[in-house]
Amino acid sequence: MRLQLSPEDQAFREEMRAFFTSAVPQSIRDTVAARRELTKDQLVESQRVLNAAGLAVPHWPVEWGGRGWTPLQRHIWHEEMMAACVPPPLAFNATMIGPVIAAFGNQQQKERFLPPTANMDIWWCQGFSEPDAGSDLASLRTTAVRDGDHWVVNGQKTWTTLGQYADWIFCLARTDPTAEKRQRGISLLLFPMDTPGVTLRPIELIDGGREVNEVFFEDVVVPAENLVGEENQGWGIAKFLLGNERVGVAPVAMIKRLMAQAKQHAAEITVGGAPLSADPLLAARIAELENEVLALELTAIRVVANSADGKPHPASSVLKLRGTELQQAATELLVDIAGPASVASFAGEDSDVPGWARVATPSYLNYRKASIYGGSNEVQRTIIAGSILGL
Amino acid sequence: MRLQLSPEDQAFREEMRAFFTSAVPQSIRDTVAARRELTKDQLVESQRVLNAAGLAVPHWPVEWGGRGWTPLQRHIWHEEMMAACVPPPLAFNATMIGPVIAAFGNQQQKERFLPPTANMDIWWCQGFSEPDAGSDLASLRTTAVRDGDHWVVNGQKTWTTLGQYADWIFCLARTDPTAEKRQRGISLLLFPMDTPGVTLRPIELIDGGREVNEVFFEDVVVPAENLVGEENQGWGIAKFLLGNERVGVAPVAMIKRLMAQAKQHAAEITVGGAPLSADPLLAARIAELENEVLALELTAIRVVANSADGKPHPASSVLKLRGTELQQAATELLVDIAGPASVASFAGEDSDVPGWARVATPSYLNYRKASIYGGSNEVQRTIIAGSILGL
Amino acid sequence: MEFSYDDEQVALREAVAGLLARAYGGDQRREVTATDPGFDEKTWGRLAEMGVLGLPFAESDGGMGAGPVEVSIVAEEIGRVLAPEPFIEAVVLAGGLVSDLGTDAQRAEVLGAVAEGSLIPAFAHTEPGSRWEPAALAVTATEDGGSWRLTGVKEPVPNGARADLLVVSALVGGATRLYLVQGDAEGLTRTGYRNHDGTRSAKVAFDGTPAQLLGDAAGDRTAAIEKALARARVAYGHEALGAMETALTTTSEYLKTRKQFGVTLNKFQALTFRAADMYVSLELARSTVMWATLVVDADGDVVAAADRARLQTSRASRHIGKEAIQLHGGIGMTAEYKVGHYTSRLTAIDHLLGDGDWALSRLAAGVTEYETVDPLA
Amino acid sequence: MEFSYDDEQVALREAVAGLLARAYGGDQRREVTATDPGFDEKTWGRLAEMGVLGLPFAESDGGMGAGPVEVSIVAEEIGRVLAPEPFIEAVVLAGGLVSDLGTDAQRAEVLGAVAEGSLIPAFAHTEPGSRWEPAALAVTATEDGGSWRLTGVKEPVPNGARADLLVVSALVGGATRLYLVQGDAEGLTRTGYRNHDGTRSAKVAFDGTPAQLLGDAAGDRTAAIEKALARARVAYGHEALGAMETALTTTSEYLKTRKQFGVTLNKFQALTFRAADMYVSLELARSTVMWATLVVDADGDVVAAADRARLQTSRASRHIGKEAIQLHGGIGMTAEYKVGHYTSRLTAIDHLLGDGDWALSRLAAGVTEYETVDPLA
Repeated sequence: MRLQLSPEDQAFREEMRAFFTSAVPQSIRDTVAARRELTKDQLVESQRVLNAAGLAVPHWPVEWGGRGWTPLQRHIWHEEMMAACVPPPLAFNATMIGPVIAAFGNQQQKERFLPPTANMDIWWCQGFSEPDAGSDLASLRTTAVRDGDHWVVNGQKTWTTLGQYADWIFCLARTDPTAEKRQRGISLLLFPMDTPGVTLRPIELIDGGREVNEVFFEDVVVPAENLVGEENQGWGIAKFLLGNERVGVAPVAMIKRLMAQAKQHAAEITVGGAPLSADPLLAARIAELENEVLALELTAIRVVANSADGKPHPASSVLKLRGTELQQAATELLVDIAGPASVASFAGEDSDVPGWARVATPSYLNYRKASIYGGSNEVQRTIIAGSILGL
Repeated sequence: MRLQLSPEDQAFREEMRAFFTSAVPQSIRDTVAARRELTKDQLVESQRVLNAAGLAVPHWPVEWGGRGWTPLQRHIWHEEMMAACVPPPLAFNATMIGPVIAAFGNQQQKERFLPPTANMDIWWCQGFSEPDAGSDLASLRTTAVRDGDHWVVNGQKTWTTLGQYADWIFCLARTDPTAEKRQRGISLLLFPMDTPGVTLRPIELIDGGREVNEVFFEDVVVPAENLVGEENQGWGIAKFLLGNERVGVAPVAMIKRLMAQAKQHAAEITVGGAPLSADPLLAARIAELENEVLALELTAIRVVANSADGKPHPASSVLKLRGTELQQAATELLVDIAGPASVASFAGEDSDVPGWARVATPSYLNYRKASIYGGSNEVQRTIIAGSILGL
Repeated sequence: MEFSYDDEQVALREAVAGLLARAYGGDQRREVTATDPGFDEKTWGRLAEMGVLGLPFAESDGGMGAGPVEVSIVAEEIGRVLAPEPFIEAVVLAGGLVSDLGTDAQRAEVLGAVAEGSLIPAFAHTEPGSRWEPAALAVTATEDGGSWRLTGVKEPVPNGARADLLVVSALVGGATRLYLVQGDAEGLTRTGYRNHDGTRSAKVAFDGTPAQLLGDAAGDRTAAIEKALARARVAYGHEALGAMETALTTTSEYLKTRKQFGVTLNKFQALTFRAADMYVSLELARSTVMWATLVVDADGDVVAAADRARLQTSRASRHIGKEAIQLHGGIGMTAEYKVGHYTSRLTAIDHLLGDGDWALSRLAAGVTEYETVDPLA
Repeated sequence: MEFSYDDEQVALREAVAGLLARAYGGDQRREVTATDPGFDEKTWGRLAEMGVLGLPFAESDGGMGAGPVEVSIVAEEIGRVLAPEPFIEAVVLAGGLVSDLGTDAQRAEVLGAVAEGSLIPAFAHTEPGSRWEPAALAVTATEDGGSWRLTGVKEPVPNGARADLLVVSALVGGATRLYLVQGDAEGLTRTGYRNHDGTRSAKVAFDGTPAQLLGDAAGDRTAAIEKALARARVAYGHEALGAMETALTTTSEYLKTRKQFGVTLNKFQALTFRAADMYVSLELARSTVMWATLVVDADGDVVAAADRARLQTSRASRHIGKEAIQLHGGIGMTAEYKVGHYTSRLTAIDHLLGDGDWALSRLAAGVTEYETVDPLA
């Protein structure tokens, strides 16, 4: 039991802080701080800066760019990156398909895909979710039929985030429709988004953004060599991937940034001659939320310390559940501080409504997704009740 | 749509208020106001005062003492009674078995039981719940076997509130163990608590009180004439009885009394030179709770207006659910206002801890029952989801 | 106390519901809100033909002489289908101020035209940095040879770009007064934009803009504005009730039909219990908002009643708005599906004239001044 | 930052757990708390033999020289079985004050005896009308020819009737100082009673009661008391963690075994999800309380850390205490079953040294003074 970081970890923290606040372009970090949308180029540039410094995929196997850090160091890396408003490495590349290829791919696949995946020479998107599947992945309907040395893929995916930027897709498809258990008979295929027969339709979300897409496959021909792992064993790969999704998911530093912004804005608004931040109810709301974020942060540190074997600690579900709730609470706080200005979301630059107030409600609405995507909070409660409490 | 009461209802309200604040002995009302336990004699005396004035069983059929009031008048009667700290008529008599006998009993049973039930010449207790049944009444195990012109009852009941004062019990027993549906084959029997073979064991609750009991039956002989309704038709009677339990259950006036007391105590406590009631967080908590109580009260008025046919409006479940939650919130508020004194529950009369603070935590703990008994809040949510939303 | 509608009120509800179902029964709302002015002028005209736009105005002013209950019925139907027409903004709020305070000539000129649908007014009151106060903050009025000129910025002004006439609050020597400004007045610059919920607001800048004093009394109008805002808060409460009800029924319907893991979602008790809690929130809010309308009708303490309604509605609409999306899952996040729009609109309503915590602060400040809240008093 | 126990700490936990399991593994608690002094003197003696009662005191004072982490381990095991022994009251709080402030002679006289179990001290600080303030309110000390006499009333004083020695806060010319009063002092009247959770408190009246100044410095002790209270708050946080964990495991076990409508309760998703939420509350509180103990260990901002722990624990213990009863149903209400006692004790802990809203008010007052909370700083 020790409060302080070890001297090594303290030094590591300072090294990370120094790097993130100097090496990543200020314009990118300003865009993140203002909660504006990053361009594709900004995202690629940022990750390449990280990758050049060996900071894009530290959790990968060392031979493919990993750093062999302790879980606490990975936590510090992530938190300092977020605190510095550096966009984290693209999850589809760094957290999802990269580790999957490293674990399940053959040597040729590793050599072909891992370096460009780390460096964003390939932008990946996910082909997991389907319209009628939701959290029930085993009921997927997209099919891949073997035809000589090719697979022919037909079907539809949805919730494909940033698919409009993607070069390649990793796609779960049913390869054995006769399998008795629905989880059997699923395989993971990789193919370029410009393969004939792939079409993409953007889905507008309730905040007006277009970050997710539907993807349609019509007789898409995929070389057999693009199968990852064994045929009909995709379910295990999917579980591995989704498990990784839950590691270190608590967006602590992002929430803290939002809270700091909220406090600053509240201090600048005057109500009845006093700063809004002096309002006792608002101050109490902020203090309560900060305390919950502290508890989340400390829990994240406790959980990462117990995740050393690489498998997600069951309490990771606490981080996902509470992390998204607090993220949503922080975005809601900003809407309320914006007050009457919070409706003016699409005012132009000549508006007297400040930019942070304009973005407040769309961001609040957008983050309603946080408790749905990536394993909904209902899924997390199921995991806690089942895996931890044995219910 | 009209805000005010009609002149008639206004006059009715004033009449009730005048009666309750003058006719019921002050010592009884003071005991209720101080949240102390009433003696058996006080409860009997109070109900007899009401009954003499025709105010004990106004919802019964007119020929048995009912008044033929509108639902709004019944609501006003109840709220004024509670506001005046008058103990309401004993639920086992007035709300449970009385209406059951009036609806299902034969003429002889009505004549024999209804007048003494209204006047508390008989104190009834319930024999519904069993140790292994809980909310699942259909699984009861107490049996009644016909033997000539008697029933012989064996088994066990529990949660029998104030059974220690009771003269008679109304008891559900399984009279046809071969019935295909478990709900069939249940009958309702009445018998005196001093019948040989009846024993009572008090159950201490977590607040130290002994208001509930287990009741054991060992070859208890009950005359056949004490069967209410038809043999094996007890399930319908039980549903009728439990449905009545849900009518007008929102304890609005009681919560308002607790809130008024809480405000008064908070005004009398000094913190840092100012009254506790001036603390912004406490004031906001009180204001929020008062607003929720207002919403409950208004909903109660809306619901009673739609219960004219005597059947519980499905939204009655809202009243039970929210009513008990707010009752619990009010008792919790009093504990928090008592603050450091709230632990001193069993201090004697020479204590410097005021009586209201001593009773605060036991009362809070005792009222945890409110969301369990009388149809738990889980049952109410099931009713709302099923009967109202069709889920 | 009596909460049921009479036959005429039921007929009004059915007529408005029918009109709005034709206008917004399908996917029309997204199309209508995609282009300025963010609502359908034809639907506005039909509402005028039905008499809805003159409901609260005196018959002598060209209105229907109806009361807040009738207004509440319209607002609730608007909320039910999320109709983007500025009924509350133009009729209840801006029109209401003219009706309350205007001279005979002003009422005659404005209200009949509003009722006919030929003139849409807006209330330009909120300023950059203001926070739901009833007084003006920095927009000033100066008298210039018997006529008035306004200077300063109002923003956001709901429906401020489309409006034909602006009712504007402005400071004169520390007092807040109200003025009428024509949409085509010189020195008036309006920049409209889309709000997150698809409705429109505008930045409205005055630069020595000619204006007419509303009414002929010289006193401070802060109290009158507060009362008009309170009535609008109650009306927004009804719009929120309609929206919450649709959000809940849509969610219930989804739970009954959507399958996961081989069964419909209503087999998952954790979900149905949450829907039950949504119903509880809705019904409690409904009682409070209906009561507040009756307080307006009886001309009781309208400001306090509106605060109570607003607090209850704010809590309920956040609860229901969030849960409606969550219980839908991903589909609830999409603009093509309707439930997210309800959440967006409920969020806007909550912030237009004061949110729940704002109302709570006001109620908390007075909590020691009475023993209990008696709605029958 | 590192949250795991070393081998010695694990051994301590196991030893204390074993001792307490023997003492309170069955139904003993109800019996023990039924009669005065509300705890088991034999168990107290066994804790002394194990060295537990001298844990935080310096070895030179007769203690074990251990730190707050070891104290937290004991408190958590006490909470797990709801042992009614006054470890925090006597050792952490009263003993801690003597350890912090006593003269060499006082420490020698008191702490060794506390460690041996032969002397049980109590901190008499709360007064009628006080509200968790660190200063004395109305009990006064007067000097009388070189010796001190106390006058006034302290109530409720946890374990105040049984205590052999009272550490008493009293006012002298506006300053709060601390005094030692022997249990058999003249002019001392103690009236003990049962608290709702089965522990004991007392009204302690001083009437010119002889007292000895604690320590030899003359200054105000308010800050020292605040710090001692903060350490006790953190220790109570651990007791609450132990109690919450048992409340949760008991509830989970019940859900797995209790049948209704023909199936075990864990088939009802609405119930298992609520158990999951209890786990979330527990784990988040655990992190904060453990961190606060590390802040005490590092002698950081102990008062602020204790407030943070208290706020989180208060919220969690109310949530878990209420849900534990509700998910049990009727059985949870009975004194024969254990879960209600956990709720009762958690309620007492919450109110002993400041509740959640009290801590929140203190944190809120300082919220503008920093940008973010950094636990690693």
